[in-house]
Parts: sequence; C-alpha cells; structure tokens
Amino acid sequence: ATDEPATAPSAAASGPAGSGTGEQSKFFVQADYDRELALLDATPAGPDGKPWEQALQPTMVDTAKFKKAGPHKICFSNAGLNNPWRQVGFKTMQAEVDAQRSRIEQFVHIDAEGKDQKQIADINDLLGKGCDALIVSPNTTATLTPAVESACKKGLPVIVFDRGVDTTCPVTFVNPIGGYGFGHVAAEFVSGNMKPGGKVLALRILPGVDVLETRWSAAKVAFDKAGVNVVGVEFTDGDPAKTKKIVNDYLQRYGTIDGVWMDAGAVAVAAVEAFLDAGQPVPPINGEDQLDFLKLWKDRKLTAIAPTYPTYQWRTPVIAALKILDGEQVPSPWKLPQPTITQENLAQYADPDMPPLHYAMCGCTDLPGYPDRWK
Amino acid sequence: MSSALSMPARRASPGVFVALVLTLAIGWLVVAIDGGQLFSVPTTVSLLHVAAGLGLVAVGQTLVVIGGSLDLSVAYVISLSTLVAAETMGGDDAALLPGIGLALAVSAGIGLCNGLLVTKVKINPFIATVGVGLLLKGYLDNGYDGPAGRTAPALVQTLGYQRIGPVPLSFLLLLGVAGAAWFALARTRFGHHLIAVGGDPEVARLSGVRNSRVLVTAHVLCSLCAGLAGIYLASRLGSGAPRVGTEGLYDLESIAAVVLGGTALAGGIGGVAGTVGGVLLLAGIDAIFNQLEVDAFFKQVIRGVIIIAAVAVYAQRVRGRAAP
Amino acid sequence: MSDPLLALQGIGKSFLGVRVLGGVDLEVRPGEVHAVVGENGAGKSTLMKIVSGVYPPDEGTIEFAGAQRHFSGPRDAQRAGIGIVHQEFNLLPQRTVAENVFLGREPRRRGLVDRRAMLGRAAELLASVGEGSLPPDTRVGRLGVAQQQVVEIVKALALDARLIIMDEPTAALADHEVGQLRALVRRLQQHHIGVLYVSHRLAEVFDLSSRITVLKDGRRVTTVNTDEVTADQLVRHMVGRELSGYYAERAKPDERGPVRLAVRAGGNRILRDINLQLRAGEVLGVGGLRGAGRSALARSLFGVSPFTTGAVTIDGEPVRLRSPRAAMRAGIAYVTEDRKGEGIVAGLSVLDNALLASRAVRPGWAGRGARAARIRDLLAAVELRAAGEDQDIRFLSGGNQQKVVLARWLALGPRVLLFDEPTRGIDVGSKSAIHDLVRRLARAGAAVLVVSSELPELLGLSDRLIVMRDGRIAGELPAGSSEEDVVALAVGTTRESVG
Amino acid sequence: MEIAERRPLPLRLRRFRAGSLVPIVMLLAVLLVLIAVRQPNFLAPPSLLSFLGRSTPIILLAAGQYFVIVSGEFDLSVGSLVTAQVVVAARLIDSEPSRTWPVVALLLTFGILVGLINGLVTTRLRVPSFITTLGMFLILVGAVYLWSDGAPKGGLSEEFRRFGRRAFEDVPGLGRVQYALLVLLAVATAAVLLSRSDFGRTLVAVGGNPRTAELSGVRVWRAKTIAFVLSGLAAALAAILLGGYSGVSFQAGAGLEFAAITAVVLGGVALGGGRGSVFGAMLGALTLEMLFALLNFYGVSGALKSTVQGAIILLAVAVSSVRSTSR
Ligand SMILES: Nc1ncnc2c1ncn2[C@@H]1O[C@H](COP(=O)(O)OP(=O)(O)OP(=O)(O)O)[C@@H](O)[C@H]1O
Ligand SMILES: Nc1ncnc2c1ncn2[C@@H]1O[C@H](COP(=O)(O)OP(=O)(O)OP(=O)(O)O)[C@@H](O)[C@H]1O
Ligand SMILES: [Mg+2]
Ligand SMILES: [Mg+2]
Repeated sequence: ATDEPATAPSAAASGPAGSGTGEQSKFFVQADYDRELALLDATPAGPDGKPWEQALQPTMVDTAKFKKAGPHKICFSNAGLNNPWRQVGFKTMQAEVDAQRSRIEQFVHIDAEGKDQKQIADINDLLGKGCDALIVSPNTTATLTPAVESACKKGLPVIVFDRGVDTTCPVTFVNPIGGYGFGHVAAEFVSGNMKPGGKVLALRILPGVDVLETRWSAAKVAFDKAGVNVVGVEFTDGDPAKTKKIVNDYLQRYGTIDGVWMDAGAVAVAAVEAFLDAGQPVPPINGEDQLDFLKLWKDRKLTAIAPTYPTYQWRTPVIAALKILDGEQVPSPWKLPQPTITQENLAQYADPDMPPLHYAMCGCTDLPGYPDRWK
Repeated sequence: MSSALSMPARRASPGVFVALVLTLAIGWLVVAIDGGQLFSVPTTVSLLHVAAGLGLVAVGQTLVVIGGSLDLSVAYVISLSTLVAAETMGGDDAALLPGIGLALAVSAGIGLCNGLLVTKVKINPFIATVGVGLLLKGYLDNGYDGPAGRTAPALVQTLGYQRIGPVPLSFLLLLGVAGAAWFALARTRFGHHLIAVGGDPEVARLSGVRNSRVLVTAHVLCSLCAGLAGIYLASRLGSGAPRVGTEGLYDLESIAAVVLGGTALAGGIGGVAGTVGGVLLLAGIDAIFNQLEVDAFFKQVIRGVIIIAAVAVYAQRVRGRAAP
Repeated sequence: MSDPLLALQGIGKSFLGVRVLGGVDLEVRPGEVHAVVGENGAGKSTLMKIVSGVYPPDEGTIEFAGAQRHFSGPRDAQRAGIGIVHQEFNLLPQRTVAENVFLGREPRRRGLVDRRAMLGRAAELLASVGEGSLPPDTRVGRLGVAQQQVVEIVKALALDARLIIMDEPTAALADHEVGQLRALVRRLQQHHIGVLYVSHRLAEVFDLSSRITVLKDGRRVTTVNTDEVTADQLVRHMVGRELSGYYAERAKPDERGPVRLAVRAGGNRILRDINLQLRAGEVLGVGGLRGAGRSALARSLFGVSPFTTGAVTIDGEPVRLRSPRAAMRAGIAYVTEDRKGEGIVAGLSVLDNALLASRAVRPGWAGRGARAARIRDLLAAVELRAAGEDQDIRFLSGGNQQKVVLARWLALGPRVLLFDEPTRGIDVGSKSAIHDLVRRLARAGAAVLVVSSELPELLGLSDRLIVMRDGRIAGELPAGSSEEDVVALAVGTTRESVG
Repeated sequence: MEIAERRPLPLRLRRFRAGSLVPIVMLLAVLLVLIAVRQPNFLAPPSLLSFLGRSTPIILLAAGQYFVIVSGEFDLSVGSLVTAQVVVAARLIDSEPSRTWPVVALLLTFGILVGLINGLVTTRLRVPSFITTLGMFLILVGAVYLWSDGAPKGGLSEEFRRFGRRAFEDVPGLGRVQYALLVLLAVATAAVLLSRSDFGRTLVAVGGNPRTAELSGVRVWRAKTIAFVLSGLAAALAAILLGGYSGVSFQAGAGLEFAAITAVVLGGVALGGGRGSVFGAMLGALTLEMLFALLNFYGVSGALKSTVQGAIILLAVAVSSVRSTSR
C-alpha cells in the first residue's frame, strides 16, 4: 500500500529580483502581485454585508459529484492555534459550525501545532475517519502539497483556506486577496503620509512565512517606487520587548524615524509605545485589525492604517463545504474581499468591550455566542 | 533490594515499555468509548510516521547522552539537512544519491564541529551545541525565506509515503537505525567505550580508551541521525523546510524521549531500545489525544507531567538500589 | 643476567608546583618481581602511573623492552605491553565483569566485539586467580570490595602484558585470596613477565620479591636484594628514623575523663552489634582489614548512614544521629577518608573551605568578623602552609588540605572527633603534625576516634584499640599491643574477645 | 628539602582561573568601544541609563539563574514562567487599576511557588533539574495557553505597566531615571550581598561538591531549593518589569531561559556549579544585551544576528575555558 501523492509537488515559483531594499524575495510572483492589486479595487459578488460569503471575480466550479445527503461529518486539519489570529479565527469557525448544527453532525478538528510533518500525518489520519468533507489550513504551502493531493485522491471534497497549496486538486481555495494587497496598502499609506525621502523602519515577524513574505515583497515594490529610504528591516519574533528595543536603537541611530511599516499587527502597539516612551512623535504606521492597536490609534489619534487579513475567512470553508455537499456551485478560487480599516471607519471597528488581542474583522457579530465566546 | 537487581545487567528493561503498553491500552479503551478506533490503519500510520521523525533524532541523541554529552543543535541540523537534500536533488531522481550523500556529509561536519568544541576546546556541551545551533539558525534565517528545493520524487514515493501494511518505510528505517545503534552499543568497541566514557571518563581513560575520539564519533553519529531525520522529512514534505526542525521542537523532545527511555542524562546508563519506547510513548500520547481531539495545550501540560513523573520513578528506583 | 625489561632513569614529577618525585631510577628484569615500598605519599603510585602512561614524567627517561618510550597515554603503554592494577579501583559499576576486564581492548571477531570470547576469556582468567565461581556477566557494582579487587587484577592480566604493575593488590584481600595471588605472581614469573609490586605488607614483599626499591619523599633511598635485607632495616630506610619515640606520649589513665560517647547494640545494613564507649581525653583506634566496616562505623556515628538499631548517648544524654547535621549539633565532627571526594570543595578558597561547617550550622551576618578571625587563628594553629587564605584549596598539598579540613571542624569546638584515615596520602612532615594535633585535642578533653589502615600509626596513636571484622567489633586491645595482635583479630585467626 | 618545598602558583595563572571576571570585563569593554565608534551618543548618561533600564529584566533573570547554576543545577523554566506571569497578570488585572498591587503580590508568590516546586522535585524526587525544569516549561506554556484559550485576555493597568515603563523625570544630572533602574539597583545589591552571605558561599560549596557540603552540615536539598526559589522570584520581578515595558504577549518570555543561561556562562560561572560570581552573571547579561544593541547599531541583517551571536558566545566561552584548563 502507499499513500503516495498523485503528482510530484511543484517547486515554488520565482520572480524578479533586485531593488533598493535588498533582493526581492523568491516568493514574489509578478503575475500574482498584479492580480491582487487589481482585486483591491474589484467589487465583490455575493450578499451585501456578509463579506465572508462574497467572492471577487468568481469562477464557479461544478460540484455535483460531491452531492450527499446530510447531516455531514466535516473534518478540519488545522496548521495550529499558536497565535491570537488563529484563535479568533478558529472560534469564529466553531461558531459557524454551531450556527449550522442542523446540517453538521460532527466536526472533527486536529491541531498540527505548527508542525508540517504532524499535519501530514493528521491529514492521513483524518482520511480514515469517514469524513464527508475535509478542510485544510496548511502550515506551509509547498510542504503540505503532497498530503493534500493524497486527500484529493480519496475522492472527498477538499477545501483549502488561508495558506494555499501548489496544486489545483482541492475543490476550492478560500482566502482573502492576500499578502501583496496587505503589504501594498500599508506601504502606500506609510510612504504617502510621511515626508518625501524620509526614513522607514520595516518591522517583520519572522523570515520565511509565505504570507508575510508576500506582504514584504509588495511593500518593497511600493517603497522602491516611492523612493523611500528603508533604513532597516528587522525581525521581531513577535516579541514586543524586542520590538521596543529595536525601535529605540533605530531612533538613537537615526535621530528620527519617519514611517514604520509592519508585516503583521502583533507588535504594532509595542512599536508605537517605543515612540511614545522616547517622547517622539509617532510617525505614520500600519497595524492590523487587533483591538489594542485600534484603541491606541483612536486614543492617540495616530496617523495609521490597518489593512487586514480578515479572520472571517474562517467561516467561509464551512459554508463552502456545505455548499459542495449540496452539489451547489462554488467559486474556485474563492477570493474574499480584504477590507482596510482607515481613519474613516475606525470608530466602527474599535469596540472597547472586546479584548485587546481580538481581531475586529472577525465577521462574527451575528454568530451564536457573540461576544462572550471571543472574550 | 529491588527485584530489578536479580536480573542480568543487560536486560534491565526500562519501565517505559510498561508505560507504553498501559498508555496504549488505556488510550485504546478511552478512544473506543469515545466512538473511535485508535489502531485503525490511518491512525497507526500517522503514529508511526510521527515516531519515525522523532525517533531518528532521538536515537542519535541517545548516543551523545550515553557518552555524557548533549546535542541541542539537532533541530537546526534537521532543517539544514532537508534543505541540502532537497536543493541538491532539485526534483531529479538522478540526483537522489548525491542529495542524500551531501546532506549526510554536511550533518556529519556539524557533528564533528560539536564534538571538537566539546572535547578539544572543552566548552560545556550545553553551550557548545546551543552556540552551533545559533550559527546555523542565522544561516537558515538569512539564506531561506521559505521552503526551497524539491525532493527527488523517487524518494518521496518510497521513504516519504511507501508503506508495508500499516508500517511506513520510514518507521522501518528508524528500526534499522535503532538496531544499528543498539548493535553499535552492544557489539562494537566504540559502543563499549562510549558507555565507559559516559559512566566515568577517568576510568575509561585509564583503561586505554581515547575519550575525545569516542565522544567526537558520538557527536558525528548524532548529527548523522539528525541529518537522516532531515532527509526523511524532506521526503515527507517534498521540499526542504528551513524551520521544520525548530517547529518540531526536535531538540528538547528528543532529549525528553531519551530520558523517558531510561537513559541517564549524566551518561553511562541507558540504551536505544528504551529511547524507541520513549518515542513511541510520546507518539502514542499524541495519537490518543488526536483521536480525542484534546487541546494541544492540555496535551503539552500532560507531556510535561509525564516526563517529570517518569524520570522521578526511575530516580526512586535507582535510589532504592544505591546505598544511602 | 638478562637485559632489563624496564629501565627508569631520573624520573621526576611535580603536581601544581609540588615536587612528588625526583631522580628515581629503577630496573625490572623479565621474570623478576620487583617490590616498591615506602610510606604513604612517598610517590609509589605516582611512579607506577608514570610507567603505565597515565602521567608523562616531567623529567627522566623510560626504557621498555629495549626501546626508549614516551607514552602518550594509558593506551599507549598497554599496547607496549604494560598492565597495571591501580591502587584505586578503576571499574564501571554499571558494567559487567567481562566488560570491565576488557574495556579498551575488547576482543573482536570480524570487526565486532566478540562477546562469547570475552565471557570465555574472562571466565578463564577468573579461574586462574581462583575466582572461577564468579560469573563474568555479573555487574561489578554488585561485587564486594575483595571481588572488585580481583576484577582489577584480572583486568591487568587480560592484557597479556610483559610487565604487570600491582599497586597494593592485596589491600582488600583476605588471607586465602592473598595465597591465590601469590601463586599467580609465581606463574607470571615463570612466563618471564616482569612484576612491579607495591605493598605495605612487608611479609608479602619478602615472600614474593627478588629485589626491593625503597622510596621516601619522592626519592629512591635504595634498591636491595630481598635476601640481603631484614624487615627492620627496610623500615628504617622507609621512614628514615627509628619508629619508637615518634608518636607523642599517650594519655595517662587518670587523664581520661568520663564516658563521652556510648553505643549500645548499634547496627545497620553493614554493622552489627556495635557496643563501644569513648571517653573524654582518650584516643580510640579502630583497626581492621579493608572493608571490615571501620569507615562504616565512623559514618554511622556521624549520621551519614545512621544506625537503624541500638542507642547512642553523648555525655549520658540519648542522641539521635540521623544526619551529619544532627551529629554536628550533638558535638561530633568527622574527618573523612575520602578527602578529595567529600572533604574539600575544589575551586573554593582555603578560607571558604575552612568556614564551610560554621557557615552551615551557625550562619548570620553578626559575628562574621569574629568567626573569620577564629578560623585564621585555627589555620595558624594547625600550621597551614599556603600562599594565602584566598588560594584555591586544590593547589594545596594533601597534608595542608587536611589541615584546612581540621580547622573547619575545630571551629565548631566538637566534643567528639572521628578521624577516618586522617593521614592517608599525606607526607611525613604533615603527618606528624596531624598526629600531634590529634593528641593535643585529646589532651584538651575531646573524645577521639581514629580509623587507620596503617598499623604503626594506629598503634602509635591510640590509647586503646578496637579491631573490626565483617561489620562487627572483633575485639579490643590495650595500648602497647603488637601489630600481630591486631592482624590476628582482623583476619579472625584468634578467638573473638568481647569488645 | 627540595621535594617538600611548596611553591605558590605563579600569579598570572591564579588571576585567570575559571570564574574570574577578567574575560567578561574585557568583552564588555570591546563591545563598548565598538559601540562608541559607531554610536558615540550611546555613551551619554541618559541613553546609557535607558539602556540599563530596558536590560533590567534579563539582568534579574541572570542573577536568579546564577544561584541555580552555581549550585550545580539548571533552570530552563524561567522563560515560560515570565510568559505565564505576564499573561496571568493581564487576565487578573483586566485593566482594573485597583487590582495592581494584589496581583503583583500574587505574581511574586506564584514565582516563589514555581521555584519551590522545581527545587523540591529536583532535590527530593531526584529528577535531574534539566528534566524538571523542561517539564515545568512545557507545563507552564501549555497551562497558560490553555487557561487563556490561546490568546492573552484582559489587559495590564497603567499602574502595573509603570514599573517597567515609567521613570522619574528630570532627575538632576541624570535626566530620566526609570523605575526599573531602582529595581535593578535594589536587586543587584541584594543579590551581591546574598551571594557573599553565608548562604551564598554555602551554595557555591554545594555546587562545587555536594558531598562535602552535606558532610559539613549543609542541608543541600534546602540550599538548592532556595536557589530555585530565588530564580522563580527573579522571574516574577522580570515578568513585572517586562510586562510593564512591553505589554502583554505570549512572546514575553520566549527564549529568556537560554539567554539567561548564556549570560551566566558568559559571566564566568561554570555550568555544573561551584564557581562564579553573581556580579559576573549580571555583567554577562548586560554584555549580551549590549551585543544585541551593537548588532542593531551596525545594522547587521536581522536574519544574520543569531550567527554573530552564536559565534561571539562560542568564542568568549572558548577563550575562558581554554584559559582555565591550560594551567
Ligand atoms: N594528581 C595529583 N595531583 C596533585 N597531587 C598528587 C596527585 N597525585 C598524587 N599527588 C601527591 O603526590 C604525592 C605522592 O602520592 P602517591 O599517590 O604517589 O603516594 P604513594 O606512595 O602511592 O602513597 P600510598 O602508600 O598512600 O598509596 C602525595 O603527596 C599526593 O598527595
Ligand atoms: N554504600 C554501600 N553500599 C553497600 N555496601 C557498602 C557501602 N559502603 C560500604 N559498603 C560495604 O560495607 C563494608 C564496610 O565498608 P567500609 O568502607 O566501612 O570499610 P573500611 O573498613 O573502612 O575499609 P576501607 O576504608 O579500607 O575501604 C564493605 O564490605 C563495603 O563493601
Ligand atoms: Mg599509592
Ligand atoms: Mg575506610
């Protein structure tokens, strides 16, 4: 017997390189970049006010062959629950499952704890459990591809979301516009709101996470185009103390920093505090839709923006799975809109009652158990 | 005097196997009550795959720990090895052997470096291997921003996914490596000398053992095992992954498995069989908790408790044996 | 006369600036048993270690089997054909007899350790020394001291060496075992194997050897043909003076005070039926063979491995000696036989070592100055010779280390002092200083118990003697008894008297 | 007589023995010079003070770790303990200023308790401290994630945060003096005094030779347990300052155990116990922090930092170990 995948995994594509901010990441793919930037302005199709059911420029696929009478057993192989974003997302997903209880008999969740090889084993494991549909949120794109392919071969509908896989075998791939959009929006804002030729500090979490890499590569393009002086690209490990120290040292080294770009919002508050504690004005900065940042932004009247990687995307795979099991057409890929929080709509999202690490863009206010479940 | 004393030295079987059987039996029961099947083929396959990865590292770690040393750089060696293998292969079956060879050679080189730092420069193994780990981390962080290279399809199809019944090839590889390590410890001079060096370096030296050489060899073998684990992971993942070793916590988990298996951190006592038992125990706990969909964090708490408790039990037994 | 197998010339060695050997010449011919004698600390073991490649000599040359040798390590010497039975055991308790015997040179077949050959040869070798009943796959940790000594000897024999060094091989052996060893040495001789034989037991030396080299304070005093020397002459060579008058005067009976420490029916895993009384102002000697339980007695009294039965009183008060701390509180002090392993803390200064016990039982900021001053006085009183009180204790000679340990205990003003091999590995000068000190302490009213393997010391120092055998007190002897009296009790050839 | 003559050791060798402060002071001096070349204004009192302030948590951890290491043990649980403390504090305070002091008291108790458990399991159950504290690490991380459902909840009050974040403004001659500096001063003084007290000296003896210590009346288990408690207490203080400095996050204590151990070894304390000074350990921590600042000032690529760090650590430890063994 063998669990061998149908086709060999394909290598990650490579793109153009070379710019003032260092070599372009090998994750950069020009075509994807162009497509994502175009999507930023596209009008979504689908029910109004429910972005998790909307799709951008959808191409529908037929799913009749998966039609099956309910109630269903839906299985989910999760990359991990090791950060607040995934926690909020997963709670949202569970709430969605609860909302659909009449149709979902059983929801099996296995947490890979951020380990590629465990997730591969998990997927294999789930294939033996008689699932009607399999949802996968891959830990790493390239490395999970073979496992997802072997799942497809079993003939059950596979839905991938968040990070993708290098194969088209899943019925659909759900995710928001993506990293290029995020990085681009933030970089445009930072470079557009600071003094021309000013100094930007780019704070990144970790090297080598594809979602974050695409964000940075898009920002790089934007900064190079705007002729911004990126004085440093530093990794913070998501550690606020480290972030503050880095910002402090850069302030000392350069006197002032005129803009801060971040590839994720986790340490945005720490970065802002570093400026405040040093008695310096907070320069244009981007964060994410985490409430501690939104609150600080509101209180301190920052020049800020929060592109999002919305956690409501955790609802969509469940919805997609049920549609597929109904034999309904679904968009593939399922591109979700990716709203940005700006000064204009800040008040709408900065809910003071939610915990500081909650993500405002959870699309969860209509789900059962809100808000206690997320507290 | 405990009954363990009356057994011949060689067969002082570590309690880990008792723990393993109990855990699996209770786990099977609880999972069955929960409506699942612990020993279904896919679950067994998954369990054995998890065990194979950790096991390869832990077997190597056993060697250095028996020698009274320690290797905390294995996680990075694993990551590096996946990359060297996958990049050399570049998805081409023709480059399969060079890929494996190069990955093992690089790993062995790191092991040599660890060994020399510990024996010749006389840096405490903890600091020496953490330091080497940091060097490698910098190289990986700087050189790679994500998976790279492509494992030869032939390797993916065999080592990565081939199995015989419910037993993956990789687990057979682990058994092979563990067997070889057991054989090395029991039947080669190197093994006898390693146990002696770990037990009492001065006695070993006076008996004509070349301590440094033995310990360096152990470090090289440990790194080779980590390299092998890397090759296995590359075949599983289809490409090189610069963070797979650290994500898997292979450094600390391998030491935990070694200690669970009854090998003393101080060196000189222990064996590979116990380590394999320790690995299976950890993988078994994983599988059971997976079946029960137990929270990963709760699982971690349980792991911590089990590790401490198991070692405490060994410690009491040893104390019972030793003089007051 | 054949060419020498081993020829040493002008061998010298220093440890950390302390010269322990100088200008030693020595020759061993094939088939010769050459004895090396000398006091504790004379440098015998150091010389043997140099010959067996453990230490490189600082000066001098080693010629072996007709070629000049510079051994890079024990392995090198083994390869050249030199085997050694070390004075201290070099065995791994967790490994089997066979594994220990062949450690470093396991027999191989097709590249692998040949376990069957190993067990077989080990069994043969054991049989050849009369221990055929000992299974070679027993773990060494389960063996008694005597059997471990046999394993050590077999380990050296396994080499097929041309020269075998035995550093006090009989110290742990009973008489019949000594007989086996004697036969063995004779056999080695017949096979033209040279033997270097270090022993304190002069009878053996006269029985076995053809020549004797006497070492004193690291120098060779003389080499003599065994049949041309008497025991008295030999002893004079060893100590350099007449033994009588060397020890301080003993306590007169009226100087002995009331019973300070009394044990009734004390016993534990090692000891049985221990009944003894120790008076203030008295030095009680404890004799016996290695492994007889002398140390065990001292350690029981100090609460290290407490008595599990019986009762102990101090000055009439019942005490429970459950731990060293409890014993200290009862006024007991203990100078261990294993100075390196449990007497000093290497890496710490002289002062810190001396203050260790006071700090442990009487901590506090107040009185620190007075305490340190007292320790300095004590260090001066024991005539410590060191570069300074901040010097790392491991750079001191054994005798001076011992003085620091003594100062540590004296600082507590103990009522009972237990000395276990107080002069082991200590040079002559320091040794008599320590003897004087012991005596002075007794005169000052302390009750002193001295365990010693050195009969002259034991006999010279004690006001009264008890001799132990197999964990019991085999008998008691008055001051002025002879070595023969002690040995007879120790090996059990006389009827037991009541202790 | 020649043989009996006892020559004192040459002075040079004694001065450089293991545990001496010479290597760490030299390393620190080199780093200071390198920083001064690149960033002269770093050496101005205000920026130096602020650097010292932000380095306080790791210095405290190094001081705590010193006591454990010098007694011959390891404490791998401090990083997770810091994280746990910060997360617990946020959840319990829940942005309610009035709960600050009770929670501070609770954190200190919690730190002591964890240290006590580490100590007792290590000494009474005879589990090697590497395993005890590794297990504790897993338990604490798991438990705190479990308790907070994977995302820190609640928030720290401004009162709580001020310990690590605020300062006395406009102190004549010095400018801003962070509260953390006062904590540092107090703890450093206490640590140095403690290390020179009877307990501190006894602890070194315990690490140097537990048998000797036991036979000299030292309650070895008790001394080691107290060392673990001190480490736990240091972790609690570090957590209060770190939480104040940077707010609540799961990353608060990540990797701090290795940083602390590295700092202690850099400071000349021997792993395995028996040698070293708490002052050296704290200098080691300062050096490590300075190394990170240096890398920031020289703009060493973020990803390459660990390589430089690893190389310097290996080099520094190698130099002092070769010195101490080449006697
Ligand atoms: N490794 C060492 N480091 C420092 N000093 C040492 C070392 N080995 C031996 N010495 C010292 O050298 C001297 C000679 O010791 P050695 O062991 O050779 O004496 P010995 O004649 O064998 O005595 P014994 O009869 O007690 O066995 C002693 O003072 C001892 O303390
Ligand atoms: N920890 C122990 N466990 C088991 N047996 C022991 C232990 N310690 C000593 N023994 C045994 O107890 C007996 C007495 O040992 P002890 O050390 O008291 O002898 P000793 O007369 O002082 O001899 P020496 O000090 O010369 O070796 C020996 O047979 C020894 O093997
Ligand atoms: Mg000797
Ligand atoms: Mg003794």
